[in-house]
This record gives sequence, structure tokens and C-alpha cells, in this order.
Amino acid sequence: MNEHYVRNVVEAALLAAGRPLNVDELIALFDERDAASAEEVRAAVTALASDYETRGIELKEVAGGFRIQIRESFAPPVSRLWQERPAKYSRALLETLALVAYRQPITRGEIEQIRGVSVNPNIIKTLQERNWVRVVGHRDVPGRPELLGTTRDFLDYFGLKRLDDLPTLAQLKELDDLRVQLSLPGAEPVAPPAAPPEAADEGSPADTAAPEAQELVERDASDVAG
Amino acid sequence: MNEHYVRNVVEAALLAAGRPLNVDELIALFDERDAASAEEVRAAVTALASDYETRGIELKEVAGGFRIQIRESFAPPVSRLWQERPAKYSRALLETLALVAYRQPITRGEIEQIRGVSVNPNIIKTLQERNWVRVVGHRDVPGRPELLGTTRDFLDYFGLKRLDDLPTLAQLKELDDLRVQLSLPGAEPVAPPAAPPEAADEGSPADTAAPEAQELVERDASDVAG
Amino acid sequence: MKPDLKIVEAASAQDAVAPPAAAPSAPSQAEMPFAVVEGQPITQMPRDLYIPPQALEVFLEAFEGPLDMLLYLIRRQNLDILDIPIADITKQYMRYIELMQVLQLELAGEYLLMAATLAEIKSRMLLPRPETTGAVGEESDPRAELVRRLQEYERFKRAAEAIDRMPRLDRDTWAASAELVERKIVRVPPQVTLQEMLIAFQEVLTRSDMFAHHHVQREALSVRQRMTDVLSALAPGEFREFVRLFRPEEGRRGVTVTFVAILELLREGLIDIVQAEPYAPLHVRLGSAARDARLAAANEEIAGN
Repeated sequence: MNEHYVRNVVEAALLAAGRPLNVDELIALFDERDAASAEEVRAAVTALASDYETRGIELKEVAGGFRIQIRESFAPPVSRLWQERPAKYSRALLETLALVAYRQPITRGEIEQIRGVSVNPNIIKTLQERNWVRVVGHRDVPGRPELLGTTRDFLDYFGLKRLDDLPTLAQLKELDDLRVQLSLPGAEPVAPPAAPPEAADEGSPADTAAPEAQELVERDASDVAG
Repeated sequence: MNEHYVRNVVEAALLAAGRPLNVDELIALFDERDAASAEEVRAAVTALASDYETRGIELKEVAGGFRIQIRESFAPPVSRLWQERPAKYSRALLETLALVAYRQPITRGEIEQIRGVSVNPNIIKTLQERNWVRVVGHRDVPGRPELLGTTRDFLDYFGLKRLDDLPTLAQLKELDDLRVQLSLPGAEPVAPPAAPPEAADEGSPADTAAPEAQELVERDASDVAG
Repeated sequence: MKPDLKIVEAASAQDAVAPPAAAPSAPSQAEMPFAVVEGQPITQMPRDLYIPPQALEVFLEAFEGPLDMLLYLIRRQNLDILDIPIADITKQYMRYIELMQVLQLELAGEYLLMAATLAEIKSRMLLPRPETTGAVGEESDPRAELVRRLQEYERFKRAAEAIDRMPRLDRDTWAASAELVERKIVRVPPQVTLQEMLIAFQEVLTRSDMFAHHHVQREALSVRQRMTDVLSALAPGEFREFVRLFRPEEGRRGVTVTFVAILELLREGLIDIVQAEPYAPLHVRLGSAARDARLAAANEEIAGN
């Protein structure tokens, strides 16, 4: 048997099978005229394995036989295939973040006082996990509540050099409609690098919902049109 | 981005996905730090395709994106992996599918009109279960019958990029194009006296017919032979 | 049986009872050549087979309705679809229908409807038609509609055959796949723009009438940030030299901001400033509350380990 042919058949079968194949199963792929021996099949497997050494896949021998699988070091990028669609942060989270930024160091209780509603502990947790907010101390009152402040990552994410680049409250007050007035002194409201394009329309729920709906519509259309 | 890394990630992802992946999905595999451009991803796909040229697999572009699949010439050995033979579809199902594919959007009633028989509801059900056909709307007539169209899965399954890639539908021969003589019972089809020059060849369809008629004639011959 | 009931089979005799679907659909190269000139077959080598009555049902099942059956009758005699000898075809068609009825085969209504249509066309063909100049228009040919339907059906019959021949998944090709043994969970954090956050802030301010407080309006954010920075620079239980909190390279403004921040922290009890003796260097440490909390946290950590 032609060595390349055996290797190609073995590779195609391993990729098509969806399960591990043992040597006997691999031999059985070849009919009498093109019979391949166990040695030839094993040689093909070895050749494939070394062929894959520089690749994102590898040939592994497992209980059921040989299997082509994704190399573990390639699991992170490949796993992105199943990544969850990024959700949107709630208004409560954004308000909390803004209050921490403008009034730091600030306790949760003080945030609640200003917002007039209790702050879900998950919001603080999310902001801490994102490494935008951290505990910078404790206030000297009963319960010694945590004082929250923003981080370097927070400034980096929003493209700020320092907190001062945020508009002052007076400036904010003058900006009747941030949705229209886009350029703020010192702080360019530029979307972070990976921000989705719809961000420019942020704030209007109808607009924010649109991209998904749009995509659905497009998919529908492509389904029909082929 | 390192060219080899992009190629390896793309290959691993295409093999892991279990469905075709388009350029956008492939770009999304790379995070912001290791971002790959559309050009880089396309280059990787091209490189893989040429890499596979001597192998039992190939890289195919279908409606849903790129897919690595078994080369058709390797179907004989690879099909030995499975005991049962691949599903065969009835003529009724295939004719119904053809009508939906070429005439979409189309109602069941319209399919029945062309086929001259009622359509077994199970056929539509099977086509929908396979996700080859779906309801794309309703015709604005009494009863508001469902309009059927094909899906992207249909294209993917048959290895098509778009509906246009379906084989061209044979042209209808116009009755009066061929100047058919009315034949009364017993009468031979003879060209009428006033017939234009080409009518002299009447009776030999191959000579009179336009190219598409020629094709039909050839098909007829094989049909009769079968 | 009459010769009309013979059906031309490409298959061998023992296949006669097999579904004759093979006859209309599966072309066989071996049987290929016979052509027709002026309706006359030149080479005709097929074996004629009678259909045994028990096979007739199978025969009927092989057709996708009357159009398909009619097409078969036309094709097997190599007749021009555009010039069907309607009388002959009708006769043949009716024989099949009659036989099926004699055998009490369940016959779909469409077959009977077609029989009626054929009879109607036949009778109209007998009627004299007015001569037109030259060619006869399509409209005046009673067969026109039937021919159109036959052709239309045949197009899709062929399209179905073409689709069936197209390489498809799980028959001619298979998707190549490799196992991803351990899938990593990738969560993409939501994206936020500064503007989004500012809008949220503006709204919360409007609600809480914070705008009304003058001191808030005047407050420089740099002081707030510096308060955070100073707090985080202080380790629990540790004194830090007061002057070390300042960075002269920041200039007068930076030093002022730090100073205001320290005063504000002091006012809120978040830091203590101590001096061992007059004129000795000032030292700063976390306020008692903050310090205790941090120590407690540190102890917990140690205990936890």
C-alpha cells in the first residue's frame, strides 16, 4: 500500500469518526485490494502524530484507540467558540461605579443613601472582579464599612489619565443631554478598544436592543437567501 | 500575529466547532492582545486549504462559513466506519425539497399544483425536522397558508455557498417555439405549408431546439435508456 | 395481457417485481443507445416485461402521481412532449387506470382527475379549429396546458434528481472534527463606555439633588483620587513619614492636592497623624477604625492559612 494513501485514509477516518478508532478498525477501512497491515496503519498513526507536533491538534492514544484532539494549549482560543454573549451592565451598576469614581472613598451605605435604593452586593462584587473598584479602607463608624475607590485599571479602561479627566459635577450639570453632547472636556468619551459599535447610541434602550435584533433579522434573511 | 499560530488556531477551531465557522467567528477566537485581522484569518484558511490538497480532507466554504470535511474521493474507505448505509430520501421528499429550493417562498398548495399530487404532511415535517426547510411567512390569501423556504443548514448540508450554486433549472420549451403542428387523431405531425425555414427539420428535436432543448433531449435519451 | 401493459424495463427479469422506480429514475449506461427520428425508434433493444398483477401495486407506487406516470408513458415511447399523440396516450393511461381499478388498488383521486382531463383534451382535439396564418398558436392547442404542466413537473423531477446527486453530508462527505477534551469557560465582560457611565451618574445626581450642594460642585476629583491613593499606600499598623506621601515632582498643584486629601482623610477619621515630640517628623498611619479592620482582616487571613 502507498504510504501516503494509508496516512490520508487514517487521518480522514479519525476526523470523520467522532470517536477513537483502534488499529483493527483502521485496518478494516481498507478493502482486500488495498489491504493495509497493522504495521502500515501504526506507521501512519505515528507519522500523523509527528505531523501534528507543530499544530493546534494532536493525535492521542486513549482507551478506545486513537483520537485526534485539540492540543490543550489551544483550548483557550478554541473555547471562545462557546463564549457567552457579553451581557450589558445594569443601570444600577453604572450608577454605583460612577458614584465610587466621583465620591471615593465611599461606603456602600453612602452609595445607597445617594441612590435611594439598596445596592445589590453582587454589583460591588462584579466591579471588584472587573478590577475597577477596590476596598481602600474602612470608615470609622459602627460596622466599619468598607471604603471603595477606583483602580488604575478603571482609568485605563475608560482611557483616562487621572480621575480629574472626568467632567466636574458642574460641567455635568451643564451638559443637559450627554446623549447629544459627545465631547467632554478632558475626557473623551471614546469607546474602549473592544467596545461594540452600538455604544455610540448608548442610553436609549431601544437603540441598545437594536443590534441584536438587527443581527437576528440579518440571519433570517441570509437563511432565506442562502 | 504569528502566521503559524493563527493557522493552528483556525484549524483547531474548525475541527472543534462541529459546524462551519465564518470569518467573523474566526476573528473572535483571538483576544484583544493577540488580535488577528480578517486578512490574517483568510490567509490562514487559504494556507490550510492548500495544505490539505494532497490529503483525505479538504477545506470547503459553504453558506455557514468554512468547514473541514472529508474529500469525496475518500468516501469509500471512510464510509466503512459505519455499518448502516446513509439515509436515502424518497422522490416525493426530494421533489418537494427541489420545489421549495427553486421556488421559495412557496406554499404547500403550490407544490401540490406543480407535482400534481397532494403532499404528505410527513414530508414537510421531515424537511423541517432536518432543518432544511422552514416557514418564512404566510401568503396573504384566505387561510393564510404557510410559505416555505430553505435554510442555511440546507445549503451547508449540500455543500453550497448560496442558492445560486444549485444546478440550473432546465428551461421550459415553449410550445409555439417549436411550432408544433396540431395533430388531429391519426395525422402525422407535419410542418404546416407556411412554416418558416427551420420547420423543415421538424420532428428531430435535437436539430430544432435551442441549447436548453438539446440538453433536455440528451436527458431524455438517458432517461429512456434507464 | 395486452402489449400496452408491457413496461420497458432496463432491469433483468428477476427484478421485475422490484420497485419499478428503478426504471424511470436510474439511468443505465449499458442500455443507452436508441434514438428517435420522426417518432420512429431506430435501435430498440430493451426487454419487454409483463407486469405481474402483484407487482402492479409496486408499479403504481413508483409514480409520484399522474403527471409522473404520464411522463413515463411519453418517455418510454420516446414521444415528443411537445407533440403528444393524445389519443394513444389517453388509451394507454386509461388501461392502467382500469386495470388498477379491477385489481381494486387504492387509486388517488388525482389519477382519475387526470383521466378526465385527458378525455377532455382528446374530445377537443376532434373539434375543428379555425385555421390561423402559419403556425398555430399555443392557446388554440387543447394540449397546451397539459404540456406546460408536464414540462414544469419534469423540470422539478430532474432538479430533485440533481439535488439527490449532489455530494451531501453523511453520504459523500463528513464534517471533520476533533475532540476538545476540556472546554474552558470564557466569559466576556460587558463593554461600557465612559459616556454610558456619565449618563447613569447624571441621572443619579438628578434624583438625589446632589447638584444642590455647593461643596460637591467645587470639589476637585483629584482630591478624591488622592484620598484613595493615600489610603492604599498605608499598610496596616505601619507608620509612614508624612513627607513621603508627597511627590515633589508633581509640582505645587500635586502637593496641594495631596495635602487637601490628607486633611480630608484626617477629618473623616480615616488616618491619624502622630508626632513623637515637637518638631519631630510627622507620621501618618491608618485611622483606628481602618487600622483595626485591616488588622482583623490580616489576622483572619493568617488564621485561614
